[in-house]
Amino acid sequence: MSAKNAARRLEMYSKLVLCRAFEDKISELAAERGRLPGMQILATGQEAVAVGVVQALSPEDVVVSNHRSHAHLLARGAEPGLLMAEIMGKAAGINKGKSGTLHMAAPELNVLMTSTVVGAGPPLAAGAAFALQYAGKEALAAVFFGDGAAAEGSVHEAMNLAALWRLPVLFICENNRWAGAQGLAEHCPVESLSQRAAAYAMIGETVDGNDADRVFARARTLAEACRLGRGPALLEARTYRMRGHGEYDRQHYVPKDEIERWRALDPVEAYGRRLTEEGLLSADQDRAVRGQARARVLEAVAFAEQAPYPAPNQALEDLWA
Amino acid sequence: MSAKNAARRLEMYSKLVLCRAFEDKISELAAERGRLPGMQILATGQEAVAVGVVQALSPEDVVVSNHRSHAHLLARGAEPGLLMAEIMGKAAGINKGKSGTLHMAAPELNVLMTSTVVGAGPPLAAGAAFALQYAGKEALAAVFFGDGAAAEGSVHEAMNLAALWRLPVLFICENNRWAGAQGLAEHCPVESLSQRAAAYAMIGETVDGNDADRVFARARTLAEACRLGRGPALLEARTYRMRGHGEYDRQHYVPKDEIERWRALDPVEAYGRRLTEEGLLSADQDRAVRGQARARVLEAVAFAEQAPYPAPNQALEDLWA
Amino acid sequence: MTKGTFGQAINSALDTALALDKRVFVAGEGVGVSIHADPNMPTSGLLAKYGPERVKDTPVSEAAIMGLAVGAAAMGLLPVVEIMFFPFITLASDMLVNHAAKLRYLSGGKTSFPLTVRVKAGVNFSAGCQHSHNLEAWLAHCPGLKVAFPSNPADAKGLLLSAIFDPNPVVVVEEMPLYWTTGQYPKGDQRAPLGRAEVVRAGRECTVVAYGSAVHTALAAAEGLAQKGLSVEVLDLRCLAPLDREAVLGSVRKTGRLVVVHDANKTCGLGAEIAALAAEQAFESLKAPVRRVAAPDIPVPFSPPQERFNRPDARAVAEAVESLV
Amino acid sequence: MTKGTFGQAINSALDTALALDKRVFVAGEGVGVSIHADPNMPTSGLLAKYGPERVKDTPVSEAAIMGLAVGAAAMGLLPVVEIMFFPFITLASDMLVNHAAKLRYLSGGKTSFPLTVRVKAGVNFSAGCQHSHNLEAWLAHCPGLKVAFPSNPADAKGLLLSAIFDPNPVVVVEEMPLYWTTGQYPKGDQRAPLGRAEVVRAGRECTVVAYGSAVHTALAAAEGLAQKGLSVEVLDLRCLAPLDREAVLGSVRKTGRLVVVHDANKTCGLGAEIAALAAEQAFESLKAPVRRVAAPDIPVPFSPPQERFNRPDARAVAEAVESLV
Ligand SMILES: Cc1ncc(C[n+]2csc(CCOP(=O)(O)OP(=O)(O)O)c2C)c(N)n1
Ligand SMILES: Cc1ncc(C[n+]2csc(CCOP(=O)(O)OP(=O)(O)O)c2C)c(N)n1
Ligand SMILES: [Mg+2]
Ligand SMILES: [Mg+2]
Repeated sequence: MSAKNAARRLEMYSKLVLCRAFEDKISELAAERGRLPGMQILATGQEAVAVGVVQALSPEDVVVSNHRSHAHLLARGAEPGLLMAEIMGKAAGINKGKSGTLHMAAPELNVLMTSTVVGAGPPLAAGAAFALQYAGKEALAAVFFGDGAAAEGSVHEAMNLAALWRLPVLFICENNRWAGAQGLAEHCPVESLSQRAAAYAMIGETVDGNDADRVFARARTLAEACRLGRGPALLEARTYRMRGHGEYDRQHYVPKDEIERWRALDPVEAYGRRLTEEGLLSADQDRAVRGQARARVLEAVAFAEQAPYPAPNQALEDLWA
Repeated sequence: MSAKNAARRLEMYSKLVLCRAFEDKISELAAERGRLPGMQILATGQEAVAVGVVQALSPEDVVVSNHRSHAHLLARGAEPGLLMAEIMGKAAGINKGKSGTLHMAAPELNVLMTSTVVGAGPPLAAGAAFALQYAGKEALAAVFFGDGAAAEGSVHEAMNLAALWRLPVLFICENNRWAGAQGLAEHCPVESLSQRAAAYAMIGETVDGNDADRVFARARTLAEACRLGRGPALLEARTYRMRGHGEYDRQHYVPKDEIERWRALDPVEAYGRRLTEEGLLSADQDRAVRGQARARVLEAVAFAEQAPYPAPNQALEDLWA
Repeated sequence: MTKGTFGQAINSALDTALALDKRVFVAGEGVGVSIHADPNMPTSGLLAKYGPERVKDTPVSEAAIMGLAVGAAAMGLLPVVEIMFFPFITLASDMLVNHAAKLRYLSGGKTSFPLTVRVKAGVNFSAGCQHSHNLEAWLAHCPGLKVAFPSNPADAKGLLLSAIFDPNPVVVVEEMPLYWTTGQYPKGDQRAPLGRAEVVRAGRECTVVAYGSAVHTALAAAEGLAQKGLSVEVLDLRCLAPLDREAVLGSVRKTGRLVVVHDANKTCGLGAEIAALAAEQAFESLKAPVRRVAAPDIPVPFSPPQERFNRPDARAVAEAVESLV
Repeated sequence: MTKGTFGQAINSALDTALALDKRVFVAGEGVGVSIHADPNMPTSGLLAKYGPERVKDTPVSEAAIMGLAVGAAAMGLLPVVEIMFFPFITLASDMLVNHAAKLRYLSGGKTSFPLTVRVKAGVNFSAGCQHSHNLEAWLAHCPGLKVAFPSNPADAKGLLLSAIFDPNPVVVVEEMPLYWTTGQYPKGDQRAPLGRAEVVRAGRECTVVAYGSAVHTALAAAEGLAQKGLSVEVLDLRCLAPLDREAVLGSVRKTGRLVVVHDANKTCGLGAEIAALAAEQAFESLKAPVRRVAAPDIPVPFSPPQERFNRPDARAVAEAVESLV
């Protein structure tokens, strides 16, 4: 294990912890009526997919996100304060309060866009990848979508086009085993979504999405192939939606033991334990990492809460370029 | 070879010959300006798919057709005169001149509907199959679509849903190697479309679509499985579009030798030769079959040409039930 | 009559139809098992009562959901499918517009498509423009589709029942924020006619035409104006297609003034049709310009003060009326 | 200026843009290799000249074609994609309406989407309603989209060039039957402004507003009425969004009468918006009711006499004008 690797893995751990702390805070605020507008949809439990994949990307690579975007954005380095302000609909938000929690775009970080229309990301990413290919860049477009999204026609069209044109798209299916209140077996006729890749003569793999190291390793290999012009690839990451579909969801339809089973596989805790066991993370360091994350999140909330709302009639702005 | 089988195969031959004669006449009429309105899209060269599949269906089975519908309809027993009148936009047409050549429906023959929106047939067929399943009928919905259509999102959504719910749908992909002026390799990343079936854990097979006997045999087997509740199946029939996309298409983009190669594989001629070689079809019988087909077509044209147009303001009718 | 919420009224319509006719089935994303454990959600309890054969949770596949409805309707069933949020109807729009609405016509009247689409809508639940986008004018522009847009629990039930048993494709728009509003609705199979508007407040000096939750905006405005001595008539369209042109024209001919209110964008919205109708066929009666009170031509904003800014309120309606008298 | 067909004018615009700016690429079904060996088809010859990197034949995947445009535009390219027939825009409408039109707004102005969609349209080429269905009112109803609708070769070229280099999503509607009509169009990079209507015939007694091929219907009617001594002004909108409201209002205030003509269905068509505009903002000038001359509310019929019946002709326009004076 090189020092560089160790540093990278500690960075991944910090990101995992930050993502979790950020969304735990949202969950807390959402429970208090009136503190957050709209629906809060969190990636709690899926952080290792976001962090592992994003860590495998280069700065030129482009990310397209979906309704569970906070972890993707934070992993890419977005400022928690700007996200929190956005979630609250404040003018200081990363998109001036125009996007809210569901559609945040950070083109300055090459998080090109977020769509909350399920299945819309893949064709958008194919378009972005086409632009990279057109410009002759060695870079790719990585797009996150869910197991539920895999049923959308747009995902098929995008994979088909990307395979045909050998576009550098890394399709990441975050298979969290639920689409709303429908379990995988109730909404999908196949157990593994990576087997869809063969339908397009595309590389497809399944990885343990709760293991940040493995996600990183597989994403890096597939991303490299994409960048070298081998065409698109599909990475299915098996993970779990630990907090229900949205914060109003009481998960009455989820078997209790399923929740328990996956809690034991918590990707943030697991990664901390692994680094600790490997001697890379001391108890003090761990406390520091967690403390820093908490502090950044509190700062973000303080920043966001004091920030003003945009003027009502600024709603008329930003439509036309 | 039982007598019943022989009779069935002679019937298939008659149908093949009728389909060809019917469309050859359309092609002839289309070349004379003003005799036919609109675009004429023919199934010339693909008749063995239509005839083989339809022969494998029971009367309760439902057919959903696409823009190359004439052969499907004739194979199902539609009256040539009603089709020709429809193609000419006459009131006596099978749909009162409302459909024209592109959207003919013959629910009385369980050709439930035809859509010329490429890729629209499969979800419609899934709906029809659901109704059959809902009613507990041992029947299926058979839907024809092209290799080009396989790129549409709707086809993916339909296959996925049909597989998930085990709907009795027989998906027939008429792979004629062209989608408009785009050859298979230019519009599709895979050589065989039946391999898409695996993406839905569905049965998938490829058959020589120019061999009416083989198409019949495979369609019968798959149809039986569908009817028995084994879920949907995908049959890819490899065939060839002998006359270009539509009658205005001069096929300037098609390699000459490709056309020659496939002309030698003409499914109507091949079937006639086979039956002759097997001693099932004498030269006299063959002449009779062809003569009858020609006569029926001439009759159809005469009927259609003398038939009046619908009144202009009858355009206001038939929208609402 | 029963007292209950708008959501319960829809639920009662679905329950009634399912009980009444075996041809009825319900399908959509989460119509059976839902993330919402709330009896005010329209499909609540139906799965338990009618089972998974008739209450079908689908994959996230809007085109296939609509194709299911069209294909099953052609076979004689009475499908009731749900589109989870109005903007997602785009994904089903080929099936709805090019198939449900046209295939009967193309068949020369041989086939019919007695399907119902429930669309969840609304512009005021802080989700932003990919969840909030009222597109009823699209649907009303397409021959072959009927469009109901209830404003109260009784109509939510009655119009939906009519839709389900109508032999044509009908889209029923449900504004979700109304689900928790209460009112009376009839027991059993009591249908409200499709294509009949209703005067929900009689008045003499100005007609305000509205539908859906904008009816409440209009009523609030009328109430306020009454205090100032202005007599305003409020017409609830209830159905956008068929449009009750006679009711609109009758009221405008009586009052001589017209204001139209809706939450959808102004340009090419349904208000344009109503205004055009008056300008064409009640011109001689008009004493003042027509006014449209609608959302400005922007996507529905997310930020709470901007979302409020976007939505026409009673004050805007009152101002429009006052500008005419 | 060059003399040529409408189709050649579009071709010239595409050629000019491709030559001028490497960011421009063209994509769609058969835009490279086409079944039509006809120089009047707009993309004719482009593949040979610019190669398969910039002239992209796509699979039959309208959502992916539009996604390609949106994603590539976000990255700074200037995509020009084609939708083969207007009704198929339904299949791309999520990408167009929920993405192209909204993502800039959602980003708070950070990203822009300089894409162009060419839609092939028209209601009079004997293909029936799954190929013929003019849905421009849908697009004009969606904030964030511009919509151009040329009536002549010069505008076909000039508006398309403006569309390509406009930093916003623009849909350009091309009526295919116009492809073979001839006229003058400018050489090189000469753009026509988006959002500016044009008086194509000046007159005093009635304004006829039209766009696309309906402009020719309107002109024919005006010509006929001139023989009867009636002076009709014809306004070619050229762009439906942004709509040149001032031009419409200016003309109506001058003539005091308004007829709107379009090939799309009447109810909730663009004519409703124009009529509403006049009823709202030029009411005092109106001397007579407004009239809309449009297709009846049916799908476009196939049978030739019925297809002709469906389409507003010069006689219908003339009758409408005469009914007002
Ligand atoms: C086109 C569309 N249909 C429906 C929805 C409503 N919806 C939001 S999330 C979701 C479930 C998606 O499941 P999956 O893709 O597995 O993502 P997950 O929520 O599990 O991360 C649905 C149906 C939507 N946003 N977009
Ligand atoms: C949704 C849609 N897009 C485009 C078209 C135009 N179009 C008609 S046929 C065709 C090619 C279809 O190819 P394929 O599915 O292989 O059928 P084939 O014509 O070869 O029988 C296209 C693109 C259409 N009718 N519908
Ligand atoms: Mg999921
Ligand atoms: Mg083909």
